[in-house]
Amino acid sequence: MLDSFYTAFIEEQRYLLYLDGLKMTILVSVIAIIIGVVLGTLLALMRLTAEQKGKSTLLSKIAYVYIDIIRGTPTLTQLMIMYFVILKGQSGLLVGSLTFGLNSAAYVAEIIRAGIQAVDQGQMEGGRSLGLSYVQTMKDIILPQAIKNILPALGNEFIVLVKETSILGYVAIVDLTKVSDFVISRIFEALAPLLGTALIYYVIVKFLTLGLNALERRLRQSDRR
Amino acid sequence: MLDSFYTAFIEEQRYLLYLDGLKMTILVSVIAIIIGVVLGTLLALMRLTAEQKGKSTLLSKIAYVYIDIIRGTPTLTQLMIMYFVILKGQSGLLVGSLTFGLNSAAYVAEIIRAGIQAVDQGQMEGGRSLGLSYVQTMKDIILPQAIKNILPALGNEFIVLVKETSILGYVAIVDLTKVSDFVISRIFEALAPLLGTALIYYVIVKFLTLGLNALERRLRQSDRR
Amino acid sequence: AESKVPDKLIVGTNAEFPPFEYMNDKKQPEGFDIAMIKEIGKRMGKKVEIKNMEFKSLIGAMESDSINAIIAGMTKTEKREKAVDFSDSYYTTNQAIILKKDSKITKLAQLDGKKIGVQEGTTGDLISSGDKFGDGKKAKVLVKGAKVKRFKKGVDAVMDLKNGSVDAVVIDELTANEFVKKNAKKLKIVIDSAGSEYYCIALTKGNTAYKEEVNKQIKAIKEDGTYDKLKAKYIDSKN
Amino acid sequence: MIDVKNLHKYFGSLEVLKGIDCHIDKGECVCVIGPSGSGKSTFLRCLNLLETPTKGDIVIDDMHLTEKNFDVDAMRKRVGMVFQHFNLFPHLTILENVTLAPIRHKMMTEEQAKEKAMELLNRVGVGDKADNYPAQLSGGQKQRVAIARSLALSPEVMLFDEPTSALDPEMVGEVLEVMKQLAKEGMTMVVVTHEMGFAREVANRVFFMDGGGILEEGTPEQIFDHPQEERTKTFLSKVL
Amino acid sequence: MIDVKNLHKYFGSLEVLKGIDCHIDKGECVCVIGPSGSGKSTFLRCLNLLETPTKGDIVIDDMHLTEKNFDVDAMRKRVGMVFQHFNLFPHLTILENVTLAPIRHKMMTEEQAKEKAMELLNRVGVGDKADNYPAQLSGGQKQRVAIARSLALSPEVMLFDEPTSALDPEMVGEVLEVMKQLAKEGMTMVVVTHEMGFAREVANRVFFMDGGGILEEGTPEQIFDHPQEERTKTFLSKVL
Ligand SMILES: Nc1ncnc2c1ncn2[C@@H]1O[C@H](COP(=O)(O)OP(=O)(O)OP(=O)(O)O)[C@@H](O)[C@H]1O
Ligand SMILES: Nc1ncnc2c1ncn2[C@@H]1O[C@H](COP(=O)(O)OP(=O)(O)OP(=O)(O)O)[C@@H](O)[C@H]1O
Ligand SMILES: [Mg+2]
Ligand SMILES: [Mg+2]
Repeated sequence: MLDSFYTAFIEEQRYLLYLDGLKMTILVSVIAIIIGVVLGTLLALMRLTAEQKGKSTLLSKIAYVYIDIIRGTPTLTQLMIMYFVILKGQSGLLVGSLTFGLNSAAYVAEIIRAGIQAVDQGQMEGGRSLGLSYVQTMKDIILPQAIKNILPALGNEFIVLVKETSILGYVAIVDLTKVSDFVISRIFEALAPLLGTALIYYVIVKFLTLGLNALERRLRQSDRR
Repeated sequence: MLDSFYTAFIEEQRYLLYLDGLKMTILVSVIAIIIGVVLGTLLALMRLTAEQKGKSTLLSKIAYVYIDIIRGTPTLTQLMIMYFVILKGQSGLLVGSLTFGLNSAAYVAEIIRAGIQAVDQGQMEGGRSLGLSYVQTMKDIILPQAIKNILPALGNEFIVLVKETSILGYVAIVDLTKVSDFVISRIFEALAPLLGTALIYYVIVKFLTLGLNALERRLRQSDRR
Repeated sequence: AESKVPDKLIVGTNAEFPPFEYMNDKKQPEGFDIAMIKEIGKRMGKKVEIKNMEFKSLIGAMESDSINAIIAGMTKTEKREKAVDFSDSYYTTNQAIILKKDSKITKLAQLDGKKIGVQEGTTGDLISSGDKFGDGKKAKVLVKGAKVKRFKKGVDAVMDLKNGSVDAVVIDELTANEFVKKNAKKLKIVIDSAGSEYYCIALTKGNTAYKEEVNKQIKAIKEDGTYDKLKAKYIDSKN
Repeated sequence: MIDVKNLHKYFGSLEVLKGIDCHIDKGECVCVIGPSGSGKSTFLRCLNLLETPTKGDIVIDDMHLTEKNFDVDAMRKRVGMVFQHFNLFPHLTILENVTLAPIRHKMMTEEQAKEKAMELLNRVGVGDKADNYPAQLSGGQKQRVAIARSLALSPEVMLFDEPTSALDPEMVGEVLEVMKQLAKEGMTMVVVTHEMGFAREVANRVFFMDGGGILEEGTPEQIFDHPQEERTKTFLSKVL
Repeated sequence: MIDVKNLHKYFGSLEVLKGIDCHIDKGECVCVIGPSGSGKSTFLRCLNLLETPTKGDIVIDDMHLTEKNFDVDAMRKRVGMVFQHFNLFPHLTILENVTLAPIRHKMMTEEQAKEKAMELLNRVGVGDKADNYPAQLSGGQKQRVAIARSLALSPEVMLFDEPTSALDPEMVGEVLEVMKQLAKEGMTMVVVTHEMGFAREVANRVFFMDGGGILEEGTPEQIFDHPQEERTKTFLSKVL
């Protein structure tokens, strides 16, 4: 077994390959998370215009259809369409980040929407009754509180995202999983690269979780008595 | 375009293949959902023993480690290990259902745990103060209420599960995506099979969503005033 | 398509098929095929850009004009010819049957109705699935009624064979040799010449000028001894 | 009936009850008053082990609550509790709320349980709501249902934790009326309350708690009209 | 100052306000009492457009609230509101809670806003809590901060919706004291309350609401000691 691990990771400096794959996995994940959060927040606010008006609006409908379609179809299909149809010939990093960013935005939107709606109704009234506008209240009062409740679900989504980037290899983007595929095809042995790669993902996810937990603790400061 | 669709779905009775793949996708999903919910509930209750005792217990630790590892590693890796190492030589249906069932249980557990914890603390006290045991109170009072709040998140998890079964093809299990892969490799055309398959997934997910929404409405009956 | 030699060879490959193409330790595609196409490009006076992607995506990429050549150990078949043009053959290979040591199978025809593991979309897949195999009119069905399990990777099919879930794996001879070397105690190889096939370079459909130019260079490379040097360097050294 | 000796309760390192001693006779109605945070709820909750005492003894009738392996669930059938926020089960109808425990305890058949429940619901004046869900009731109605639900187990002692403080002022009266009736019928009751009028009229004794102990106790007249302690006086001056 | 004419409010098909007419003068303190569900909160919330009136007119000073394109946010700087549940912003310190709106409205610099906030916080007796978060305050302190927060915009009218009904009885007094002070200083106030003692002592006029209208109005003496309507009498008999 140890032998297999040597072959899979050390021999011929294969760890350099893994490092490169890891870089791609992390880069795509980070950019996708950023796109997802920004666009997701926007989509959430678009959907909430319906709550505010008491009936569905054009914006809320657009957001609804977008979320419905993205969540309703496999990411792999979205990736392929992006690679072969929409962004053909573009760099893997661009294709990957954009696909996963646009995909994640749909899930993030629903999480943020739920988080905003979970903030006590009275907070909006509190803000508005002081003459603050809807946007000001959202920005200064609702969102800062929502983020606390949102964070665990958002963390889940980030974790799923990181792991799901393992399908990037389908369109020839060399991420961590793709590297492990290469190595398997070189050394004609699957178990060691599989387990090793699983471990690396586990470590990434663990880091992410710890980071998010720390952030959550900081945000919960004002709850202390 | 219409031509491509004819080649991808009608020619050589390819729709029969798709039907077969669809059957596998649905069977695996349904069995996995059942396993996931049953085992997930169990795991959730195991983790909650810690709340009850005020410190972590053996059961809560076991559940924690299980959830941590399953959520921390890619499902694909789990599928491969299940297929090549644990259940070698078993039928694809068994391997698929079990892998996704065990995988989903980890996510379901966290959802159910959050749902149980969201039920007003007073409900447990209300039940206990009437001399009902912990288990009785959980079963008759807490879980029936938790299920209402859990359902949306659970629905999300089911949807993700259905779509994630698209990796079954990695171990030669012929699900919907595998059929589409097969057809692509024969007709040298990706777009039509991809779009067609995406549509089928979308319809499955839509059915699931509608069913869950109906269930949620029924459960919310006692909220009516 | 217009009949014109492109300014630059944009070559699709799938670098998971050693020794023909694989990622070297500098993370660049390398191998016999890669060396061939670079040599062809050099002689044509064109730049060569290699794009690495899934095998099954290659023809789609050609159709969407993302690439204008494929060199990926790809066999010329009737079906593929509907979508692309093929150059003259630059390499002949055999399909090998990998079996457990105790198996009594000796040729492809005996696989009728058996369970066969293959790598998705490869020649082994086509033969095992009962597709017609061979060039033009000589094409015929070699294996009938087999139950085919299609894996993303050859190594997985072999693992399945070791686990006893399939009766045989049909795969390229060179790859087969590697697998059997690793598992010499359990596995053996049978070669059936009925499964011989011809690797060709796939080129943009309908561009005859381009195809003729490539064929000319293949011929030249074979004649002046460069071909043998490349073969010795990449293929024979591995076996 | 109820005997409490040297009862201490810590939450972590915070000492919330600092040695409580008291005795309550069968049929007595005791009202517990005192400032917020003084430990009234904690004391009451110790009496049916919703909080586990850290030190000390509690004996109710023949039951030694602080002994090892004490059967908590059996005790709770004999010691009913009514909460500030009712804690009705929102997914069950009023009738099901009341019959659930007797049926689960196999104290009676479903038929009998329903009959008794209807009787109790009628007694507290919400018989016509039997098939409604809690969300359809007013606060006062909910609290009366909660009382009926406790009574369905025929308890020997009833504990009330601020049963009226989550109610609209109009509804306070109707709940106190039901409690007054209970006291008259001889139920042993311990009531944490801010309703001084009720305490004065119904209580046999009043405990004034402060800082985790019973600072002063006596008849309503003694406590309300002639308080001895300075703390009691300031508290009453703010509340009355 | 405040003129309400034929005010109607529907929630869907439910008519909650059925035509309210009233006039409130500058410097008056009006208390609104009545049973639960009678529309007291809805009426109050219409006065600063937290609910949009379905029909009728509201004029406050020179502002026609029910006109089209009316500048709601500008009005709300002049009409403050205090809620039953305080609605403090839990993620901001007490000081930030008070200074947020003045700073956002650019009514003063951050320095000036802080200065004024401290002055107000001291006035309501919670100056020492300026750097704490709301979760660290008692209910009474929270409500006093909420009042200071409203006052920071120097409003001309203050609306209170049951400002003391979520408070422990001990804390009711301190909040009413602050309100009493405000009334004395001549603030125009509309107060929905169940504190009859406060209404009697501080109000210039009392409105008794029932079933979506003002059933009876008058001085505290008229309403409390000589109510005319049967409904007023039953209500008062339950509450007093
Ligand atoms: N579960 C708990 N964990 C930690 N501290 C607690 C817990 N429950 C109560 N306390 C603390 O114990 C003290 C007494 O609380 P308790 O609820 O018994 O007071 P109370 O007299 O009932 O007050 P109130 O009138 O506000 O209900 C308070 O300081 C409270 O913060
Ligand atoms: N947003 C709303 N949607 C529908 N109905 C509402 C809404 N807000 C209030 N109502 C209804 O309007 C009526 C009057 O409510 P309102 O809150 O004004 O009463 P209130 O006099 O303030 O009662 P309370 O003393 O309980 O606060 C009630 O029947 C209530 O159910
Ligand atoms: Mg209490
Ligand atoms: Mg109200």
